[in-house]
Amino acid sequence: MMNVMLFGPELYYLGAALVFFFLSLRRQPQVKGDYQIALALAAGGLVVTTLCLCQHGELFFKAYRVDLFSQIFKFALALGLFLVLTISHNLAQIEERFHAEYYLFLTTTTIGMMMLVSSVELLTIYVSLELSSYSLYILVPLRKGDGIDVEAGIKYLLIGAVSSGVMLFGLSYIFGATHTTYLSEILPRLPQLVASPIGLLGLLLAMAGFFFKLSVFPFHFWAPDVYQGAANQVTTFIATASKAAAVALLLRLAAMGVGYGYSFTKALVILSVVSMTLGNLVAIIQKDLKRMLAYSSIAHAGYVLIGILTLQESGYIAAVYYAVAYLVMNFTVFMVISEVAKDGRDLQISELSGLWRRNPLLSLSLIVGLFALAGVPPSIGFTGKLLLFTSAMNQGYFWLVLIGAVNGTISLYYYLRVVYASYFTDDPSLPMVVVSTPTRILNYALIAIVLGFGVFPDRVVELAKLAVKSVL
Amino acid sequence: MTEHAASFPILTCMLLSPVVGLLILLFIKEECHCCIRAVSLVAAGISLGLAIYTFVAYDKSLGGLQFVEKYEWVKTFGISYFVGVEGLNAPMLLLTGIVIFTGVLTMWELTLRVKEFFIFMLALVTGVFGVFMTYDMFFFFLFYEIAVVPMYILILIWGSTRKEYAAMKLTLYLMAGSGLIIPGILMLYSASGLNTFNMVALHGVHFSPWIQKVAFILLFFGFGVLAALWPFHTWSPVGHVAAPTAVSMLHAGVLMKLGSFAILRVAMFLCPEGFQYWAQLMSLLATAGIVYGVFVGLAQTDLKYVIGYSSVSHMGIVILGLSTGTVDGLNGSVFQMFAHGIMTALFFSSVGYIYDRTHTRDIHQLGGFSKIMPVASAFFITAALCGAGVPGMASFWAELLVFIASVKVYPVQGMLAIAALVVGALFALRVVQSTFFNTPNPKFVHFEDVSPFLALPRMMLIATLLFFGFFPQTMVGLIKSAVVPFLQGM
Amino acid sequence: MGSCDPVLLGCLTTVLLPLFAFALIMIFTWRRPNLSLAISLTASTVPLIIAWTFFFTLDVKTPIVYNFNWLVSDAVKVPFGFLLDPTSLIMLVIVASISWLVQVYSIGYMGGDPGFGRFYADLSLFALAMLTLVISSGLLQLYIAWELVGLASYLLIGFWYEKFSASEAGKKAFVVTRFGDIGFFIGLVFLTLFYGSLDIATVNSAAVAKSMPPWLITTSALLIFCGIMGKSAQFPIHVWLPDAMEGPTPVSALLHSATMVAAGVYLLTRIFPFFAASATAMTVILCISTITLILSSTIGMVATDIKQVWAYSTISQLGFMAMGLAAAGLASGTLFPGYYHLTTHAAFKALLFLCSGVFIHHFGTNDFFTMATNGGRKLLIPMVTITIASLALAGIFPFSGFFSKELVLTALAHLDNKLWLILGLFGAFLTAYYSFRVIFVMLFPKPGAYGKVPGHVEEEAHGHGGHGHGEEHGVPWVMSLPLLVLAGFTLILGFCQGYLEKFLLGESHPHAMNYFLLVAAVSCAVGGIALAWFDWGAKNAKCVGFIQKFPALQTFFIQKWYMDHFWRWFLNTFIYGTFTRLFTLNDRRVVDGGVDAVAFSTIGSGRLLSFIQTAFVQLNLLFMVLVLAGVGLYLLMGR
Amino acid sequence: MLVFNQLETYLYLALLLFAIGLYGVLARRSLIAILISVELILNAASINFMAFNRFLAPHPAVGQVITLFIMAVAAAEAAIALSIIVAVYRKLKSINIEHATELRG
Repeated sequence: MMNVMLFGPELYYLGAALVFFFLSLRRQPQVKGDYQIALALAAGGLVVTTLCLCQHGELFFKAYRVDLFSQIFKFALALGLFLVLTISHNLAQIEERFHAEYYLFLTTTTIGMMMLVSSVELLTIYVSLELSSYSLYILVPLRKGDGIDVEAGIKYLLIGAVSSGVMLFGLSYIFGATHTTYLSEILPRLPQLVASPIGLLGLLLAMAGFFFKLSVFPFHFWAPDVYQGAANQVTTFIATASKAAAVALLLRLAAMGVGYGYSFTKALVILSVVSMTLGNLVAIIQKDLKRMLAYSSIAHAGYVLIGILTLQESGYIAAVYYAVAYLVMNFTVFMVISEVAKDGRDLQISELSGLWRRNPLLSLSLIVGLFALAGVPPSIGFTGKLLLFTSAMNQGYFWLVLIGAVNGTISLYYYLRVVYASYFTDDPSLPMVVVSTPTRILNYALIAIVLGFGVFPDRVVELAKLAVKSVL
Repeated sequence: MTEHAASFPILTCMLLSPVVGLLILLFIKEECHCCIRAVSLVAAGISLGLAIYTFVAYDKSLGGLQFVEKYEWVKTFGISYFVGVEGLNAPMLLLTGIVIFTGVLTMWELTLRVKEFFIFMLALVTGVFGVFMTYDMFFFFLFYEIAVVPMYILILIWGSTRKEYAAMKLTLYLMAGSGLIIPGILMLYSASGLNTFNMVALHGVHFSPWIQKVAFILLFFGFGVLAALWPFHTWSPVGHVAAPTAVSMLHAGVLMKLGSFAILRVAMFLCPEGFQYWAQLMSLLATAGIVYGVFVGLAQTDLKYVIGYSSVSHMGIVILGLSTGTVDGLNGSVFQMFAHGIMTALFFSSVGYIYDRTHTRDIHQLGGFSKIMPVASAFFITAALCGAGVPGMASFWAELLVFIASVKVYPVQGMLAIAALVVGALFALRVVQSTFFNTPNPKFVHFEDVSPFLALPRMMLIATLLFFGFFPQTMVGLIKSAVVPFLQGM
Repeated sequence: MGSCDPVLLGCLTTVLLPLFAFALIMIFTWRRPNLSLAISLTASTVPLIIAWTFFFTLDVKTPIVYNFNWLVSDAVKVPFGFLLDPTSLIMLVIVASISWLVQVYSIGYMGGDPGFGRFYADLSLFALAMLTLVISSGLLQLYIAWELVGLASYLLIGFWYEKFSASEAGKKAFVVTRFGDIGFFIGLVFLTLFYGSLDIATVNSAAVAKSMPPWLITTSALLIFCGIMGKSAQFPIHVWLPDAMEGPTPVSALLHSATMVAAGVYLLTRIFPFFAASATAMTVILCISTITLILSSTIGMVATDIKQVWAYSTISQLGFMAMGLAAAGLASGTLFPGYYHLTTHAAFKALLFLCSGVFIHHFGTNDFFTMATNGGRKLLIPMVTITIASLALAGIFPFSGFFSKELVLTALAHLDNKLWLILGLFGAFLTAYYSFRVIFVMLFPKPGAYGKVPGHVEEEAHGHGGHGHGEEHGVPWVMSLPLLVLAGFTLILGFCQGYLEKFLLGESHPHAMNYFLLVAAVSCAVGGIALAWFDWGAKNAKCVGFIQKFPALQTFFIQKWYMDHFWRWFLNTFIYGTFTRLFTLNDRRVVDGGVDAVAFSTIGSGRLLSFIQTAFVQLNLLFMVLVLAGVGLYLLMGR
Repeated sequence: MLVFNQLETYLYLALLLFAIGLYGVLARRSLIAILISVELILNAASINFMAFNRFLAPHPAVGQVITLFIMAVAAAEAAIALSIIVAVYRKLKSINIEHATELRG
């Protein structure tokens, strides 16, 4: 019985997936009905994850660890799913007969990520990673369209497959070097591992898979194409939930490890610097909003990496805080996108013009979201960034912080371009945007969260602290 | 520094009254301008009243930090909500109160997107108040950015000349500044090892000289950008020109002071040795700014450009005063921050009034306004004379103190700065002559003069200038009560 | 601080009443002429009474000093206070009386001017500033008042601001005097830093001077003298004063002849011991003032604008006073000669201007040849008084000018180098000549004969603000009363010499009459007048100055020694031409351009980097693998 | 010692396989071929696992279990990949990677 509670969320979503599976078998789909069911199930999932929040224990021969850390991330994932579903009421870009499958695969990938955040054994990690990825591979080309969707899908698949293959190869070396697949046994031996060339190679190759999810340079190539090619809602999910999962995985690896050695951390520093710089610089010249956000996500991956590579409790706390923050603020922006692009088209930045007139509330949320992403106070993003930098500085990464701060300035430029388009240009031809009452409430809630937790971060930080403690 | 807790959370109220006003505005209909104006005026009025109260009620003999409020905010990272008043920031709070209040009055005639305007303006003011009153570096920086960012929107929607360029330039420039500030602040935070952002606590730490030098220069340039420190000043004239009246007032009047105040409060306060090391550079840049500003201002034909460059020059005086590191110099420069704030506010409000009517700021097209609108021009001329350093105005005393101190410490720079005065006078009078004297431009003769109601805010500003011009001790005594321990702390 | 003390109360009233008047008029009543007039007159009458009562009743053998803290910073302490001693009392009386007279006079002169209220407000501002300056106890306070006086002068010169020349002149006056004040200010800063206090007693005390290094005293003395040069229009920055005549004539009478410009000389007497402590400084002062004297008298000879003539004569007389003081300082004499000349000069020069004002007001022109042709001499009172004043100016017995000039020349005679004396005499000669040139032209007009007078133009009635009044009505009493009063002063002041000297120095030494000098002086004066008579007055006069014989010189003088040209050139070349242009260019191109360049290069680099993201997924994969390999190599190396 | 009875052999073999797979992925233009190359990479990993398991793992089952899992996962992957490739073919009328070059920059 206890075990059931431990495995509660996963089981619940498994059930949900079954439900969707059966729904998808029907001849003629009832779009509305399916949507309501999906929403209800996602809401239920929220409840379940909340109930299971304080579980802790181990399953499947210690291959599966349930602790506050994993539970919090499961909650975050459930939240992400729920939020994505709330903006899925008009899946204009996905054929109606595929809606059920859309829900199904969203659920399965959620399961995969949930397993990912609490798996502490190489094989489990691999399997759950693949589970989460494969569903996404399918979700991307679900979109109607003129080819860029399948192109995005195939690119995603190829890059994903290659990097997971490389990771697997690396894992095999790790296994060879340590004769075990349990993180709890591998990570304490890290020093020897890093010392031996084969172990080092393995570790490096393994990193490929983990960084691929987070779209850290140089595993970022899928991000722009997929963000642009996939349907807005799918992009939203990729941009929010799956990032959180990836952060969780990396945090586990980092937190359980005992010192990766100087040069390895150095390499990580370089990677993080390159990703944030590259992401920000390239984002400047983007015209397609989603593509721009893809690059910004690359940059943000670099930021999160800062927190992880400090290898300090404060850094992990900051990273957790930032992951959750990123989920919320990024979602705010994507929510606006999918609300504005009712027909699910790819939004050019210029198409936001006159948003303050067409729908003031949305434009407000957009500004809040973007400023949060840019790290402008008083927002959750600002606080998160500052905490990250603080922890990095505590480790003496002065240049890292300096570069990060300068990058913040650069990023502000392209966020401001969006703000400019939405607030100061106006195109009378563009129609008004009407939003339903729930969406309006959602808007208010998001704004409140983004600003509120930016000014009163204490609660979240304390929670993150507990979570990290539970991992250490 | 001794701390005296507040019996009543007066500073928090001062900080929150704009926030509350802002929240109320969110739920007022865009159409009913009167309520919007009224609400924002009341919000501004409350904070002004409280600011005046703190200014008057601050006990000089007691000294130290007063009206202190302190709450744990984020334990893990040692962030605490810690506000207080001492001789250094009491004048700044007063300045902010006055400028925002008059600013709201000045924008009374605004009709375009009124609601948003006042919302963003109040947001900005919240930030400014916060910066001036907080003693926690985290909140300091937080408020600092809150104060800076709304400028972008304010300029972009309600601005005039080349506003896209100006707004983007200003924002990025200042953000680049904060890009330097973050590492500086965090350096001190981590080097202290106390795991606290509390400045008073950090002040107790003795940082290694190397840390101090690096941190100081980072903070100095980072904040200096906002203080229009030469050669990082080019955003300011452009920004002033583009910004709408009240925003120019707030911006030149208060925001630029944030920069210099922050240099004083954070950089000098926490890195005394760094200051000693870089003081010479500070004085050089400041002098360059003073001389440079007046000369470039001499060539401008756009009223607001002229004022913008005069601000560059006057802020140079502020920095010069800081760089002396003497009681006189600091008294002078804090006083100058205040005086210049009021003066520029007056400048911009009068220019704004004329510009709203004539829609030109080219001094060659304007002319003879003393005949067309005597009162408005009287306001401007008063400001111009104040800028030229005529006695009887607050800024005269400030400049006097700064100059004497600077000649004492840096003879060459000091004398150069003094010599720049004559050019300053020349360009102030040049503008006054070509705008307000000579024969009126027939295009503009039909415009009516400032109505008594609209004259009210300008009157308030002039009254402030004159009051502190005649009774400088009220201000200097207060500032001194903080400066002396400040310098002893260094 | 016993505020019940009547003397203190008096001082405060003297200073504060005009302030209130100014504020009241400026804020409330500037649209209401009569009310403003009433306020302003009250505010100038009371100080007048106070001043005279002080002068007669107060015993100031030991100076009466009041000091309150105005501003106390660390090293900088600015007291606000009053110092009543003979020097300040005499000046106080002069200022109070003349400003009162001028205010009365202006009732008639400015009557009906749209800016009537503003005019009186500005006059009150001036009164406030000037009175504060006179009785201030510290140099810093004096400096502040000094600046305020400059402000008042700026406002009053540019009173008719629609006239471009007027506003230009106002600007010029302010900026040029400011130019001098820079030196003054720096000097004060030096004193503050070294002396510690700017209290006049301290600055004057010989003991302190002893303790200071001489270079310091010389430097600061010279720096302070820069301020004096500006205010008292000494060469080479005298150029503002002639232009300042653009202002209404009462203003010229009050500010630019009698009181304000005398403030410089007053300062010289105020801290005379301090200056006297440095011989070098005194020599420099002597040279400059002598140059000023000669320069301005020569220009005065050829001016055709009556106010210009008096303006240059003012400059020359100020130079003369400065000479007297400097000479006294060098020859360890007393400050009395210079100061006495200041006193008498104040009276007769104000008188001269007021009279000219009457003519200008009447005929609507400044050109005295035109006045003469239009029958200037018909105006009896002005004509008589102006003649008296000119006699005084020329230094004819028994008018006040005679005595004061005599004293100054005596002081000059005490110098070993007699060159100064000769130059002084030459100056006196010129003075007599140009003043009587005016008088004779006015008295014995020869219409038609003035055609070839350089600078004189026949066409008429530019006037000032359109004040061409009809010929018919005579001179209103408000305008003639001050003339008579001043004429009275001009007559009696000469005989008050002993009394004044006693009052000023405590004891009056009987002057050993130097008969040679006396003769020389008188002959100079008479010679000048005679020459003027032959040139302009006599029946068969050619009505051309003797200077006509030297055309080069004449043009040189008419071009005012090319000083204006010089300054204009200086301004254009250096201020506008060089610094402003360079700095502005630098600002646009280098500083701002640099910033923009950074921004654009950032964007460009973004565009460049975006090529990494090719459309061929395999290239991306290759890149990925390569980077991975690179990192791997790095790690293996770094191990 | 027989050459096929020592670890290195298998490791080199796996490495070779991995290299081939990688080369295929980077060089081949047909999606199917690329897919096959990916499978090769996975197989290389499996060989590693088996080899390590055979020669120096404490617990003899682990490697085999992993390999089984890899097979299953690879199968799933192939299925998904093929389905997407079919979709690609439907829309682009080609399975040549060079024709999927819309998204860039």
